[in-house]
Amino acid sequence: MDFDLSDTQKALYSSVRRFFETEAPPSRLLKIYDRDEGLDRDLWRKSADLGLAGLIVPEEHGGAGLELLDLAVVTDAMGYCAAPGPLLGHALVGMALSLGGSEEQKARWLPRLASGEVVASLAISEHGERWQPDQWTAVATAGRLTASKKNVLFAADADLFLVGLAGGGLALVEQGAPGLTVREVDGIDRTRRLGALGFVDTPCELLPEGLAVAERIRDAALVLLAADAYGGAHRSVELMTNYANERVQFGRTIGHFQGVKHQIADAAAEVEPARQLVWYAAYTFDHRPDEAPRLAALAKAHLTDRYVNTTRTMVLLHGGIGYTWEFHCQFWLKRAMFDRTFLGSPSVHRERAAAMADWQIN
Amino acid sequence: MDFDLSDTQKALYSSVRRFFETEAPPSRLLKIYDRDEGLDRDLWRKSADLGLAGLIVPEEHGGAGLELLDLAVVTDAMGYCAAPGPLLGHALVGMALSLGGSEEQKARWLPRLASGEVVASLAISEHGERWQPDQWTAVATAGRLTASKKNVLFAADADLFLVGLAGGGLALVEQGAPGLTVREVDGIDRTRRLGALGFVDTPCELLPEGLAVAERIRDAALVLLAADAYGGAHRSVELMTNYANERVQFGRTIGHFQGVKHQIADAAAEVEPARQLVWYAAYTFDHRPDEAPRLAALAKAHLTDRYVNTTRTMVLLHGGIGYTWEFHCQFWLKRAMFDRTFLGSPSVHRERAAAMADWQIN
Amino acid sequence: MNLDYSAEYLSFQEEVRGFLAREWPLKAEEAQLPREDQASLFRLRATKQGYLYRGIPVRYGGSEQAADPLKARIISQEFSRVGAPRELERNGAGRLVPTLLQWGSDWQKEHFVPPAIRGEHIWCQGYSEPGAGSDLASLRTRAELVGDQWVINGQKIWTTRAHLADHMFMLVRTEPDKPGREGLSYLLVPMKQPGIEVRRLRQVTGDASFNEVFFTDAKAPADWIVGERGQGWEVSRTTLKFERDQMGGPEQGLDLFRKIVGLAKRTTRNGVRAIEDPEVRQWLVALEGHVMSSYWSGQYQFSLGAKGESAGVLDYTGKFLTMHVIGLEAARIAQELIGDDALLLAQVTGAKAPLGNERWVNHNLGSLAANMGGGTSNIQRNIIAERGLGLPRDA
Amino acid sequence: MNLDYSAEYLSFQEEVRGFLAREWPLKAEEAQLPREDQASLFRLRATKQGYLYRGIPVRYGGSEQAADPLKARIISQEFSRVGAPRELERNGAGRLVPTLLQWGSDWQKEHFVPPAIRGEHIWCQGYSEPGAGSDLASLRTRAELVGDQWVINGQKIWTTRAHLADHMFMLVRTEPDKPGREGLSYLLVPMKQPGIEVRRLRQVTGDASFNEVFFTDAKAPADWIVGERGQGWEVSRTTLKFERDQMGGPEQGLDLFRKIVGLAKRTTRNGVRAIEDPEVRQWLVALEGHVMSSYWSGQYQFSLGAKGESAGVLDYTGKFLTMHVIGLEAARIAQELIGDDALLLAQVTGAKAPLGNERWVNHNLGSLAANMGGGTSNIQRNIIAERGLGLPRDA
Repeated sequence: MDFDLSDTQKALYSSVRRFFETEAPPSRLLKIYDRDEGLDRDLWRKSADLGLAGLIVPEEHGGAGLELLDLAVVTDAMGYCAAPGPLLGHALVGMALSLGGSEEQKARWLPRLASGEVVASLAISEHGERWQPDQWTAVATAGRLTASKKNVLFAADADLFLVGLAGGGLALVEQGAPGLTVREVDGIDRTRRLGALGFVDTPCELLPEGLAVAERIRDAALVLLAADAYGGAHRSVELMTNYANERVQFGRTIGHFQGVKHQIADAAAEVEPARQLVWYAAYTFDHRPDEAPRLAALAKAHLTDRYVNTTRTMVLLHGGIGYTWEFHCQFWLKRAMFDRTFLGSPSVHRERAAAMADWQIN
Repeated sequence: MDFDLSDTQKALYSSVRRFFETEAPPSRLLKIYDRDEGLDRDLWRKSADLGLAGLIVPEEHGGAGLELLDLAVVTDAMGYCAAPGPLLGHALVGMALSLGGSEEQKARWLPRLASGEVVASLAISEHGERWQPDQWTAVATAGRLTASKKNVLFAADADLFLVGLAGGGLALVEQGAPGLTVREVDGIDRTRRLGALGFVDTPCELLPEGLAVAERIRDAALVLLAADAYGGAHRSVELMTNYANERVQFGRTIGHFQGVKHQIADAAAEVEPARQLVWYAAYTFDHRPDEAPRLAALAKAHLTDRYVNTTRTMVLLHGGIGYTWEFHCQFWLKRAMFDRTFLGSPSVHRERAAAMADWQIN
Repeated sequence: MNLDYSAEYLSFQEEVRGFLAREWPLKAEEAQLPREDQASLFRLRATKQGYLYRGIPVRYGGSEQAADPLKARIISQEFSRVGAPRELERNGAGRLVPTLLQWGSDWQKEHFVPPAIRGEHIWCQGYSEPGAGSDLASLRTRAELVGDQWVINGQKIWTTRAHLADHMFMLVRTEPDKPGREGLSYLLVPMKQPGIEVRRLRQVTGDASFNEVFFTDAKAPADWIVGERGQGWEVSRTTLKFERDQMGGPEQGLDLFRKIVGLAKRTTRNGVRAIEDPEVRQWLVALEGHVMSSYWSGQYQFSLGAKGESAGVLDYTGKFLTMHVIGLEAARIAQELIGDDALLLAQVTGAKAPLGNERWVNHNLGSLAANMGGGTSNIQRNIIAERGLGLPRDA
Repeated sequence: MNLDYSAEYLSFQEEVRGFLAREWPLKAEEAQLPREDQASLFRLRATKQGYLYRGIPVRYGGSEQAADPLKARIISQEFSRVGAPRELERNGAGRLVPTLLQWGSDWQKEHFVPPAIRGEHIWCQGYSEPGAGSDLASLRTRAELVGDQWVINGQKIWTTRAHLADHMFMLVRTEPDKPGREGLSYLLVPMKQPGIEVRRLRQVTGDASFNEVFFTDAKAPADWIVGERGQGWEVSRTTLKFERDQMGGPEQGLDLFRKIVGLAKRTTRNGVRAIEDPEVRQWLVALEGHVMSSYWSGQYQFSLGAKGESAGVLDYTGKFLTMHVIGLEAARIAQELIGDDALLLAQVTGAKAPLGNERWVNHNLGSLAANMGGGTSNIQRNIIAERGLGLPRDA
């Protein structure tokens, strides 16, 4: 009985954080925000070399065979750095293949996903706020798909899409497949580019396992968004604290003013204990599957709300400089807005958590 | 075009405030809180001598014939003082008689209400949160009433009750009538005592006018609760400010600490501008009846929420002393809880305001 | 209390309506002029009629009318109702002109007021500096009188429209041996000169309406100082007051509220129109409570102002309520309502203003910017507490 | 990360369960004893078994077990599961005893620890004074050593259970020539003496658990000082730390949340069970987010504590989250749910504890009292900012 990260997990957190602090510091993020570069393939390759692309792919398929908690720890570190890249969708496609792919599909795709050679992405969102498996309407008939999906991460750069179908089915479509069109959109968080996909009679390949896998993927995604949100909110508390210790107004650092101090303390009190909610949500995903869907919903709702609040306080506390494009605040501010909205807003997941609560039953 | 109180109204406010500051200072309120004295008839008589009991009773029946705005100004001043007494219910019964009584009923009751000789009270609330006219269920058959009502102000002391009936009808019942039983309850705000009434085959006398009058009475009551709430919230901001200017901690008055300062500033910014919302709600009651029901609901919801927030901040800011029975904070803290709950909580009235909004229609 | 106009004002209202019916929009070939020229032409006529620039003497281009807040209000409402151009509210006409009328020399008034109210000169305001956001007493940009010229060195920041402006009014340190505020003077400076470099600052929306302005031996004539040397702080308070009055007015809250209601009618939540959702209705009416409080307390302040009375603490709470309570809560509600359109970034510059729900993303970001124009929310809280309630100043 | 117990601890858990099955509740005629006597008897047996007072030497009445947080946790959980009496947590056993074990003389330990943990002595804590709520450095109650006795004059306030207590541990000023904290000593004082007068202070709930205590030439033996003269501040920190640990624990939030959910099941809103109301569901799950964060970060702190590691800022945020975020929000929700029962005042003293919804009125009032026990929320915020995050101390 030990509710703490293992030494390996702590080391993983540190190395990932160091990696992105070095490879994608704010100056680099600003370049990404300024120029529409799409996927940074060099950074992606380096992070794949670090093992991130295959972290939860089974070892027999070339991955590290780790658990969601490990990936959540990595995501926490990446949230801290507002790290750019397609890892969220990529890892989830790998998980879906591991859990629900045929042996042939696994053998064909997983090693290339684990090595980062192939970049994968999830195509699940549909028009009208339809994010959840039971809301998907896309239908594949005789291996052909005619549908449209939106909010697809790195749609223009991914090599492989996992598409959500009516009833929770999942199908693989390769980039460049006949009838597939990609339209990029200008998203709020340029470290995680978005696009829309149109499929017209496009060949696709079904995964043998459907709804159960789709729901696992959804829950994993929610936990990871919560982990990213914690990492970013934690960083925002740090950035506020540092700024309050540096910025001088009226003859002393603004950290001397109780107004400032209390705003930061309120943020820290809300944010810091929530990290363990993320851990527990990941732990249930790995070890207590009955509790996992509810905890995932709760964590996503709670953490992304905290993240938005904290980044807004951060900008307010910085004054003018915090509102400029050039200053680093915007990377976390906008990432928070992304995390909050992507895959459904807090109120959606709160109502889901309520519906799954044991107080619902008795 | 002048959105300000008249000089007469300002003088009325000052004199009422001075009256209760003198006659019912906190030391007197504490005595009322400590001993179950019921109605303070001496204070009631004095306030009736001041003209308060008949303020909105028509002049031909011995009153001052003023408008709801004037009564709201008086109530504002009384809220400031957390003034004890039955004026709220009393004035509304007078209004109901003026608007909906037969000539005989008016001639019989109004002069005695205006002089304060008879104390009147409203008996409208029923079990199960039924406050609103369209929710009342009591039925009178052939001049006889069998029903029960709760949350009746000064139930044990009033001489005359106006009882709400199914469909919005209104009936007069005299204290001591056959089959009428009174049970006092220990309410949160001892300046406004509460009781429950039971009627078994009790003689009653219907007012000729029903629902329309009942709705006017409800709207007037909501505006007056809002006015009381403003008065009390305004006082609370003053009490906090005074305390912050007196209390010394760590070598200076706590008003020097930004944390304290900002809490008071936030409260003032929410509370002070809301006084004009009360005025406008009263003005519509008097001059723009189409707008009145919605404004009354909006004002009651908004002001009583502000009042509760402000008094809670006040207690927190005072620390231990603010939480004692002997200190004056509790009079406003509990009055706020009363104003918020009596006649329906803010969420009830917000939904009513939404249902009456023009955005509802188009 | 009376919310109706008296006969005198009803007849004035009729007069204004008649004028507008005749004069706006422009007729015939005048209607073919560029939009800005039409506005200028109309403003000239409305000024001649005594409807605009009423507080400004005729010799400086105004209409020199007796102060009458009710008339001013009627004009404002009627002009607004038909979309007719009103007084320019930018830095020049809105901020510099009142300052000059109070503090300027006759020459300065003659020279600067008329082109400012006609919109021919564009002015920017040089107050904030990188090291001194809310703390003007610590400004460091300095000016030295060399012969008949001020020589200016230093840097300003958050300067709106500096990239377009012909002139700047600024606070500079001219008395280095005097402490804090006492060393400041209020200077007018021509922007188009070699010693001034303007760098645009982009905001988080991607839009760029702010600038940094660098001064390297920039010049201004000796008599372009407003007020005395060392009196700059005092002079600048006039401008700051006007600035505060311009921001966060009560109508602003009402406008915003109507837009949010409109949004709730167009969007869906839990499978129904958002405006039918019980939670959204609670939010909207709770917000409306603040909006109506702000609006009617604004009307009250107006009535007091018309009588020359002060509204006490309300003079300090209005803007805070509008920008920091109403503005932030409206932003929160809007963000809830627009669903996954919140993932989009709206490009706002000029004519590319977005028409879809993503404009609310910009509103959401913009609600944060409320900080910059008139000091951060914490400074506002200090002002309410200190000036409004009489709590002690920070040590 | 592993939330299961290892074999060793599973077997310890079995052992504890076996003990409890045999020993609680008491059997036969022992079950006829007064409730307090049953608890004392059981505590003695559980201490003998090594389950209670594990950190206290046998000679002072403890069970002197090796520190093992996991075992302590298992004991706590199992005892709690069957409602068996646990260690006394009041001022004596919970606060004074750890302080004496660290700072007391042998004589003091022998004399005061055993009766405190048996509950035979009732202790109260004399820290706060009317002029010094959160600011202990400004305490003014003084003690002077006259012969072999301390002579105490002054006043304490907010003293819980002073009207019942046999003794007080208190901070007094013994070194008038030293500034602030350096002049304080930590003194033990017998309460039943002519020089001490206790006046009860009622709370807004009508209940009276606080007191004012007046000292007029009150006496305490010279060797009832704990630590050295002038060391009182340092000694008191031990007690304060225990006090902080006792308040606002993570289970407290979980308990409260379950009660609120229970309330939402029993009450009605908009014509349906409150728990079916969409808005109530949002509030509950939003609250649960904080509750679960508090609970699991508490488990994490526990795990770190077991390894002797610090949890950084979490050591300071826990109580604030429980009392000032969760406590206040729960109070707000409850007030919404109980409808017009909010008009009632609940009388809470002793056995008259109310059973109806009006008890939530007292909870609502009580959520405000969270201030007093461990410093106001603003002081908590300072502690988080200064100790947890390294922001500067107030000037």
